[in-house]
Amino acid sequence: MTTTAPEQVEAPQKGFAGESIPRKEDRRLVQGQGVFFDDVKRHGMGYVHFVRSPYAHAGIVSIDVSAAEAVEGVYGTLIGEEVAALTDPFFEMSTPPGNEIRDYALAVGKVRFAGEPVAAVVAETRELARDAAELVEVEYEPLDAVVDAVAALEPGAPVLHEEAGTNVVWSGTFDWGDYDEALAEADRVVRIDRLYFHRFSSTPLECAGALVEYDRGTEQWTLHCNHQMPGIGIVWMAPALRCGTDKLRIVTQDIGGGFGNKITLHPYFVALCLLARKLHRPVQWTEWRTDQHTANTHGNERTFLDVEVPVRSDGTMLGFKVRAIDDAGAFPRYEPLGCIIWAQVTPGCYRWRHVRVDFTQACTNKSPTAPNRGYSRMQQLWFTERVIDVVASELGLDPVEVRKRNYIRADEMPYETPNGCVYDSGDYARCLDIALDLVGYDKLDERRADAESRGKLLGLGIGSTLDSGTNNFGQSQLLNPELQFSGNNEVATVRLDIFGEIVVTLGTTPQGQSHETVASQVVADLLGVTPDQVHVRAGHDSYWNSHAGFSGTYASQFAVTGLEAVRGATLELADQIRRLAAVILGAGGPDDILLEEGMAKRRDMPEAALPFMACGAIINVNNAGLPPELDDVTLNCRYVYRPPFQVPDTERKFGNLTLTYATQIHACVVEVDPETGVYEIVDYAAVDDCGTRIHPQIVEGQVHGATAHALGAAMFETFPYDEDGMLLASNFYDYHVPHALDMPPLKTGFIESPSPFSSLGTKGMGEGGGAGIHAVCAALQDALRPVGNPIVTESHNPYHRVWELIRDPAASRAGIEVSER
Amino acid sequence: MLLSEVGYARPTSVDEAVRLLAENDGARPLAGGQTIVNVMKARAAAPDVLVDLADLAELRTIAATSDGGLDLGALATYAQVITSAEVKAARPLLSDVAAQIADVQVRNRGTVGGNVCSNDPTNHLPPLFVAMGASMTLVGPDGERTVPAEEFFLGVYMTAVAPGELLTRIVVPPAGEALDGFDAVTIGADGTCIVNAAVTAAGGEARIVLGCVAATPVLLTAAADEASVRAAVRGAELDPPSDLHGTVEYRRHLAEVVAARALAAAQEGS
Amino acid sequence: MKVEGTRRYEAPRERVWEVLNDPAEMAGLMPGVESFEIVDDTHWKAKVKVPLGLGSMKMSIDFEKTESLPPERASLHAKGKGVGAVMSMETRFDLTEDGGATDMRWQADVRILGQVASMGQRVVQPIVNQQVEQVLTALDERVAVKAGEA
Amino acid sequence: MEPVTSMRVTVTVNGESHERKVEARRLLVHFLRDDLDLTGTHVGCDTGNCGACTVLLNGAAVKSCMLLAVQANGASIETVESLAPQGGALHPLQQAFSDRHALQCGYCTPGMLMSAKHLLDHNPEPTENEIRRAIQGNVCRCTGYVNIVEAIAAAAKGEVSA
Repeated sequence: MTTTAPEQVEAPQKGFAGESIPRKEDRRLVQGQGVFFDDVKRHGMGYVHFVRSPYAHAGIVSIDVSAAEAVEGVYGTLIGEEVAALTDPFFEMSTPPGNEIRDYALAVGKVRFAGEPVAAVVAETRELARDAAELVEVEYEPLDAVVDAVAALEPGAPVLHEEAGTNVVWSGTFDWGDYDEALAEADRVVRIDRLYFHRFSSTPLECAGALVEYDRGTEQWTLHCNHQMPGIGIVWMAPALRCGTDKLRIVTQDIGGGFGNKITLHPYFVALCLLARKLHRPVQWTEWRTDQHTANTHGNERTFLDVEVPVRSDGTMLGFKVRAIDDAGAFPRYEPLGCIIWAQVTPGCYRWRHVRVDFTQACTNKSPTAPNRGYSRMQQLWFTERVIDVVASELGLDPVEVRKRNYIRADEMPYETPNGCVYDSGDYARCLDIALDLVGYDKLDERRADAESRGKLLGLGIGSTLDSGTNNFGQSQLLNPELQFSGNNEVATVRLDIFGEIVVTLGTTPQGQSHETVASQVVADLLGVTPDQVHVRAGHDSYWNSHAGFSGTYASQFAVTGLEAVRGATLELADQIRRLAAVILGAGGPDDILLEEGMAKRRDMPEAALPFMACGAIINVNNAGLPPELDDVTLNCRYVYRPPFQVPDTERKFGNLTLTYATQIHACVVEVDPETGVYEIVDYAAVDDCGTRIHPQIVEGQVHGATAHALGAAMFETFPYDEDGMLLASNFYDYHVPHALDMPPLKTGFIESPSPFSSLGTKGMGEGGGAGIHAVCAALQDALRPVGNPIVTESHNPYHRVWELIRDPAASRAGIEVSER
Repeated sequence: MLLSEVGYARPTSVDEAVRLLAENDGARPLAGGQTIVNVMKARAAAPDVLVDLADLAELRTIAATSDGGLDLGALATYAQVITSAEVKAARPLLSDVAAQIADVQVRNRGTVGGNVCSNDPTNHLPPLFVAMGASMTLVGPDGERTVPAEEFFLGVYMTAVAPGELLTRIVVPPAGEALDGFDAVTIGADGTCIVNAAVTAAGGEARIVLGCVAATPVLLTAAADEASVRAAVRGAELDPPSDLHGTVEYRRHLAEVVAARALAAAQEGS
Repeated sequence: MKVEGTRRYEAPRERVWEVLNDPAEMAGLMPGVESFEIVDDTHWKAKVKVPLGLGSMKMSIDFEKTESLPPERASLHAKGKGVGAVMSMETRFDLTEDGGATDMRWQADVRILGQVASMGQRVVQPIVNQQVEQVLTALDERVAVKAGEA
Repeated sequence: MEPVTSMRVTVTVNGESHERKVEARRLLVHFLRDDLDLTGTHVGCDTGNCGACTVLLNGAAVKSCMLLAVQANGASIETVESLAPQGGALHPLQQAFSDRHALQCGYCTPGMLMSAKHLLDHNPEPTENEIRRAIQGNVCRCTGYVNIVEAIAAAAKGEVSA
């Protein structure tokens, strides 16, 4: 184990933590008084419209903006040539030749996906900007497009980035345990030709955008935006803009959902910065839905080839081998991190000890990818779960029994995976039992018979999520040892102000995760006040000096990184208040002071109390004559939480990559109409274990939401492309997201396995979506057993694919083989 | 979002509307706007002038005809059709199907006239009106003419409504002995149709009308039994479009299934 | 998107060829042509406003005759630009004589790129078919007229 | 009247009359957000699917992105800003949404509330299915609708905290 536990793990506190208190955010949001980026206006601002490529792959011969600039009310334009002159390419994280890729704010020289911005026009109104954008003449020289990652790796495939000379972004092998030994020990080996995890995205309802101001005097930009990871955002943007990071002030307040889709907005934002500077006026850009679908980000698409699973006859899993091909789209941006993030959950929930993975990521002429709720782990977890069900099917074993036989047991926690990750706590078998109970597993046969009597096929499926939270960014060095990233951090500042106001600022950028509320619970308990008395500033502002390099809201980490920072700052503040009060009240020392009811009281004489208001006033405006031992008391405490990570071993690609692992086990019951392939989810349970819950209602809300994303992805949501690289689901007609009538009734359950690695016993959570995608796959496979026992090999199963499985089950089984050893 | 510049006029009479449509090249009527405004957002194919029919109250009425059929004003909204006592009495299926279209907000604005005039192949009402043998009343500068529903639909977004003409009413004959049925496979609950079918069966004969399998509704006739209906659909050699929601083969197969189910629904409903 | 078919014209092959080979004649067959300009023997341009029911799609189209084997075969490449759409079409016509009539085999490979292509295949496919059908019907009529003139 | 590309419109929004000159092409949602600065009404798509822009037009729930501002000339509109008087108590639906955690990011919430209001205005005692049908035109990407459905039911029954 490379992770050490904090010195003291506190028992769950009695107090506001653990209670579902009213959410602080709600009052403004239910009244339409939230401030989303598009609500921010400035005098004289111009609206930006991007001219986008209709081609998936083409050379840019020329761009003529003269007609657009001649339109009255048009303030100006920006094209790739200017961008190339004024900025440097964005930092690339891969090793050569993948790091040769040159990515700019606008297309330079050629376009690599349909929808890629090639120019920008700024005008007095939104409509006029679009009118003028239509007048920009771009001459293209069309090139062949490649839209499949496997094909992109074939010799002779069109190459997207000539600088790299290949479509490979990153490639490497991972070899943990002794795979050959596992093969030798196996009774059977199950082979699966191909499993495929499809491309989709969580499509936050609010699209991306920003209002950007440039101050010529200070050479500073202010971005009122919805970037969800400003810490890393400015690391991309500042070097590109050839400025220091403090020249980029990022401001967010309310963000209409993120799900990872708002992490890689830097190309657009750099274009806006250039325009604001060039045109001497604030510029505003709102991305529309079609833009978001075609040219923001998608989740990673992954093909698993040549899967080999050595097992014992009783279903004990010994190991697996797989060749994974990941599709990064046209530009890597956050990639190739996805080539390692999956390894946080290498064996899923299972006791696989011997693993060999050959992983390659390729560029294709499609929208770039970025972290999408469950980033990179969702694909891996789906893979492990699919393997479990395929093996169970082929060995004639009960999938529930196979799971229980192979689950990592509660008594094995903390559990070190074959690649050195440490699963902190959890009880998968118990979660599964609760889930099965919720969907009436004991009555399954009766329900099958009942469905059959109505001409339907009923099936049950199980899925799991390990929501690994609090990344060790050192895992990036497993991809590229030259990278100078490791560890993680988050910041909070807690201050006692003049009139006793408790003011909390966070480094995070919540998009619905209720950080104001949850932070206030933690602060209230530590200071002996109520959450109402804690003012948590909404959103993020770099001017608050309450952020660090990894600040943001992503990767299920607030309940650990965010709350540890809040707790650290609050404890420091509490200590300062005690020290001050001890002096003022003449107590023996800080330990003799008790904080309760908004006052610092002497333990021995509670009527001797100093209200917080007095504390704030003394330090801030009435501080003459204070003794020197209070010189460092500011009542303004900033704390940076840094998780106890080591740099992983880059030789063995071994080490702990995340701090906590929340669990979700889902059970799904489907009914299939065998004549049409139409199916309905008739029962659904999600059981969550995210350690100690600070606000159960919020946790449950995250479980609901993640499940909806999963069911949408399983049934409706997909981003397919035609052979010319045109996206076929560019709006909510073709990209059908679940509506209220589409969602089955959800049953939820929970257990709490406190994390030994966080002070509050919490684990980051919120990305549990992957479980549902698999639960649907497994339920379909179970339901279709009576009609030829087809195997579900893809993560997305719309009605027509289910019909194909029924029509030709043999086709789905063609790539499956079991050999005796 | 963000429409191209467009002219706008809001006539107060049908005559004025027709004049505006006839006199302005590229003019299109604006009824509920639930299709055309969306199409305009993409800017690819946009009208030059919108003639807003909002003030033509006489086109908003739903009335029973003397023979027990329905006289639907083109501007009657889905919401009106859903709650109309006349519709429920004469052809209740029309009301049931209108309730499946999109969502409350769209049903509050969208009109029966707009549904047939836009003729998106996935629309619900074109197959239904063809099955029921409805007829469309068109008013143009030269007066009024009537077009049977089965001759009304000419292509995607194309109908018998000529430039300068306006659809004013849709007349649905009385059901008499006829039984109406509808079935569809949709993308999610009440979502866009993947394939739909309307059936009107009378005297042992079924008029089967398939939607989403061609640019216009496909009308077939067969004896009103499942085997005959299925055989008729199979024999129609459909060449449906394929997209991410259904392949050619899937739509062809669904056409047969939903036709049979629409017939069953018609017969069960009796 | 490939569409193909055969047509029979009750006219000699030369008549059909004349229409097919004359840019001005072809321009007359296309729906919604607003202006037309012949650049040289093998290149011409058109601005069209294709009526599509709910509105009209404006496009500027460049044509290039890529193959001409009188009176048997002609191939044409067309590239059109409109708002949110790029159209590219390769067409080929093969004419064979059958007594006094002419059989034409035609094929067209139409590619629609840009936002419009992403907006619903179920609509784009039938619309392309409709447009091709319109051109061929107009060609029918024009050939009949030509045959009558001859 | 001959076609015009811009005109003066008078619209009553939340009880207050507004007169503005607008281009015929301006969508009602942009008129509300940009011209009247009523930014509670949101935009989540460009095809009329998501319902974030739902407002009441003469009492009927409509998507303000599928309506031109000129079409609303003479009409009365209610937006989310009308639900609770400034500084006053929340509307029972607003309170129920907060009580039941029916919102996370809050972006769909204004439209969702207006659809829910439309429902309860016409059907004070809806069943669960009726509630789901009533918000079928409103997409939420955060909640899976579970708590939204519960909140609307609670508001209908008056089960909201004070």
